[in-house]
Amino acid sequence: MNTGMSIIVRTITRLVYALALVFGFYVIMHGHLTPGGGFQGGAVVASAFALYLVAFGAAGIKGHLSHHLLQTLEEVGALAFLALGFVGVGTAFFYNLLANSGGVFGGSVPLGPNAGVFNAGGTLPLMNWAVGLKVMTGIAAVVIAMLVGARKEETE
Amino acid sequence: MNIGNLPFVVAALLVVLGIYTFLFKRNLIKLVIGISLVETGVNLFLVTLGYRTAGIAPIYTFAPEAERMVLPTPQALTLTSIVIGLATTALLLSFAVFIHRHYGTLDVRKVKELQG
Amino acid sequence: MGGISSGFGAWNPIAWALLFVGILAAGFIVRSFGKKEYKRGTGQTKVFLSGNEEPEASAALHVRGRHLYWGMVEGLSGYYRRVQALHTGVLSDYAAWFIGVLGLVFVILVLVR
Amino acid sequence: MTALTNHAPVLLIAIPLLGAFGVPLIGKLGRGARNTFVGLIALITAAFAGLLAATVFARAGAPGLYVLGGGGFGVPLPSGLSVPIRIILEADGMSAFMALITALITLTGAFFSFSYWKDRSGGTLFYSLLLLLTAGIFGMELTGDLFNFFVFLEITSIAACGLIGFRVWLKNAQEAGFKVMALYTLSGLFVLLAVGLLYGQYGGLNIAYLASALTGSTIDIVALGLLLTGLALKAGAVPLHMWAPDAYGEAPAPMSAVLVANSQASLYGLFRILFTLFGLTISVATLGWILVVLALLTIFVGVTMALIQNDIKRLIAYSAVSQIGYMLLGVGVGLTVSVAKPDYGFVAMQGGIFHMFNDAVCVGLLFLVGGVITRAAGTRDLNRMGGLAHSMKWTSVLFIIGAFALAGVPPFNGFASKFLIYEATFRLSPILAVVAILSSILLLAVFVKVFQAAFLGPRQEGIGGEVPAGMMVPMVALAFVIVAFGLFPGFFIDKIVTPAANALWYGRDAYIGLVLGGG
Repeated sequence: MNTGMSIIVRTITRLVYALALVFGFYVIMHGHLTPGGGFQGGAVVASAFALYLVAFGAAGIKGHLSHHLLQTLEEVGALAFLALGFVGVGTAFFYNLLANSGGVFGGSVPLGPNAGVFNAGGTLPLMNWAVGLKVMTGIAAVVIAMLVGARKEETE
Repeated sequence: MNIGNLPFVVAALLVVLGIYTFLFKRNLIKLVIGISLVETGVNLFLVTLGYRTAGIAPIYTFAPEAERMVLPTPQALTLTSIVIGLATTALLLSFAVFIHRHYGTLDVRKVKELQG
Repeated sequence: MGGISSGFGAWNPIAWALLFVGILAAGFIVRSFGKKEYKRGTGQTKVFLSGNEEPEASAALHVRGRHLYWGMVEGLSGYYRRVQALHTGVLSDYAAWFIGVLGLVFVILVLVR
Repeated sequence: MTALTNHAPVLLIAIPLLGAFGVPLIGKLGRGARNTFVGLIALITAAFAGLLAATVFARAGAPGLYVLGGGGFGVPLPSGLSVPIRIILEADGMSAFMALITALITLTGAFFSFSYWKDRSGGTLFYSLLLLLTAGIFGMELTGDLFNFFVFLEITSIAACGLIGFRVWLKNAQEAGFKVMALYTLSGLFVLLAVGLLYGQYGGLNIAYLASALTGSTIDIVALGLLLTGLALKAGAVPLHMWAPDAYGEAPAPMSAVLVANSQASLYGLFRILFTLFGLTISVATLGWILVVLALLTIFVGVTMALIQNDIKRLIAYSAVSQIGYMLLGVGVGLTVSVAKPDYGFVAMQGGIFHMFNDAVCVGLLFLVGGVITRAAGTRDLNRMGGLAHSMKWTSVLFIIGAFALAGVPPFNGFASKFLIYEATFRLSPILAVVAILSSILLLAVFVKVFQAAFLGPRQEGIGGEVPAGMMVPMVALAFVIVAFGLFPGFFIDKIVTPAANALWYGRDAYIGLVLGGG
């Protein structure tokens, strides 16, 4: 069983892994304020997973993440996104119920250039989170499936 | 020639190169690369459509007043197109893996049991 | 009820069905005037294959798919040879058709406007 | 009730999507729960399609609008101009007509699959892909936005190819999957290029807005050519049809039927672009003749290639290709004369559009019967079949109904639509009608071959009995629709086909006016 790559790669991965995760989650959470959003952030997080996989091999990640769990989380993300669409169905599908309501993410934004209000955007940040969950787990599942498939090919 | 038109030329070049790869290369993986090239060309074309000379990124955070911004819509289109491209490329490559497993070859001229 | 007209001709399926049933009934009436001498298990029910012997295995009696329209396909063999040759099964050829048709459509559209 | 009716367009897309993502979760509870869930989703979707069709046809096919996110969709600029940038769905008679077809075919496909896939594991992802494909097809038919049309086009491509290559243990299915996906992607990218060209000129993606702004410049013509060819490939018009026999032939039997609905959605997109987006800003006679030539090639090559096939599914696939030609012929003749708008042009449109429905139902039934035959005989090779009618009497009757209807034998529904096409095309040019009629006769000959080879002949060893009720009921339902539409064509043409044809033929101004106001 291939246990991964050289010590240099593994050390760098240990250093970068947490940074990549934090950056990915930052991109997801600030999706409604800065460039990026659910998909991009999810892809960054998934690339951290992929880096970990490449550095430590499939054995390293076993036990931390199961394919089943990833798939379930992916479906949950997708369903959450759709559910947020259905929430507004009283007015229209995807109607932004929370925007400017004063509650969670309901802050109002001043006109003109400003620093960006985190507590605004209504359902948009929630949708970013849902998409981010789906994308990070989905891509991670694809990467794991391909790695496992490739390893099988080698041993055959 | 206007320097602003250069990206369009590059986009057209990428599309043509992609079509050339798709038509004249024999390896299935190279065919997928050809499709990716066409896709890159189209994406570049879309992004270039929204470009404004000396424009800034379309973010309202600390945006200076009365400054030209590049159009955000083509960027959204491009992003969507990239996501779709990711899915199609992944699907095509996994088909290629299975074709290699079944046929033992990736030559497009030998993978032709379905004919007539 | 239910009929359609194209401004050139008309089609009424209900009338057609009534006519069909009528002709069917007439057929049955004519048939009932026929002789009633048919008996099972006699020489009347023997298979007649132009005087040839009947094959032992019953499966050999079946006319298979490839035997049907043999003559017609043979007669059109010039056409079929060419058209079948186009369906090579090679992906690049299919894509070449796509690009070719695209070019042709461009030429026609730009020339004829 | 009105609330549900208002939301029907978006729910038609959202509910199958909900199903597609929910199936893997529900599937963990077991097969029974999963099948109930999928059946329920398919039924609800079909009910909403019916609801949408009822509302649209009640107002004689006039378009209706749905704005995602609610509110007005125009953004007034300082200059007073209002540019529609919101994501909208727009359903007129043609969209509702296509939604009916899709709902009927996916419903029967899903219910047929429950019984067909009983002895296979891993069906969960299969249903997920089926529902995703359904959502994509509905999206293509209902969207009022050119870019979203592309997105849904790609969703259907991915889901369809997932279904074609679903059985990874089958060698040929993988080959078909790769070829079809590659060609779909290539054509989809050209569609995207065309969308970009239009956006670059007019700064909008909304079909109605673009239609009002089009000037017919050379770039428009190039975009039109890209759209025409890209969508013609996905519809399967000769000579771009080479993927179609592979796709229909290698997909699981119930999915072949749904793939035909997918091709028809591309055809719908083509008609929408030609009639609503471009309308009379381009030379319609030229375009109409391009369509007519494509149609004649499709009809003739499709049916003659079907005649020499020995694989039953490829044979049905080629006959499905030839039927696409009849729709193109009817609508192409309509487009050719759409400047002068004579009566027979409208009749041709009616025939072509009515034939879409008839083709979906008949080809659907034939593919289902083909799957049953394949299962019973244990082979797809017509040369090794025979004597199935001994043990499968009802199936053979259903096959006769489907085959006669598709070949245009009275009194089935295929005759009604082909009758209109023949009569109207004869007025334009008698040669067109002659080729169309001749090909119909050849198509009947094709099915006589299948009937003789598969059903007649002495009883063969190892053939099971009649198919279980789970597969029989969807087939009988389709056969019932065929007979009903065959016996009362006038009623259905008045109620659903004429509004659909009206929407394409006269409805351009109403379609634009609904979004931009005035008109």
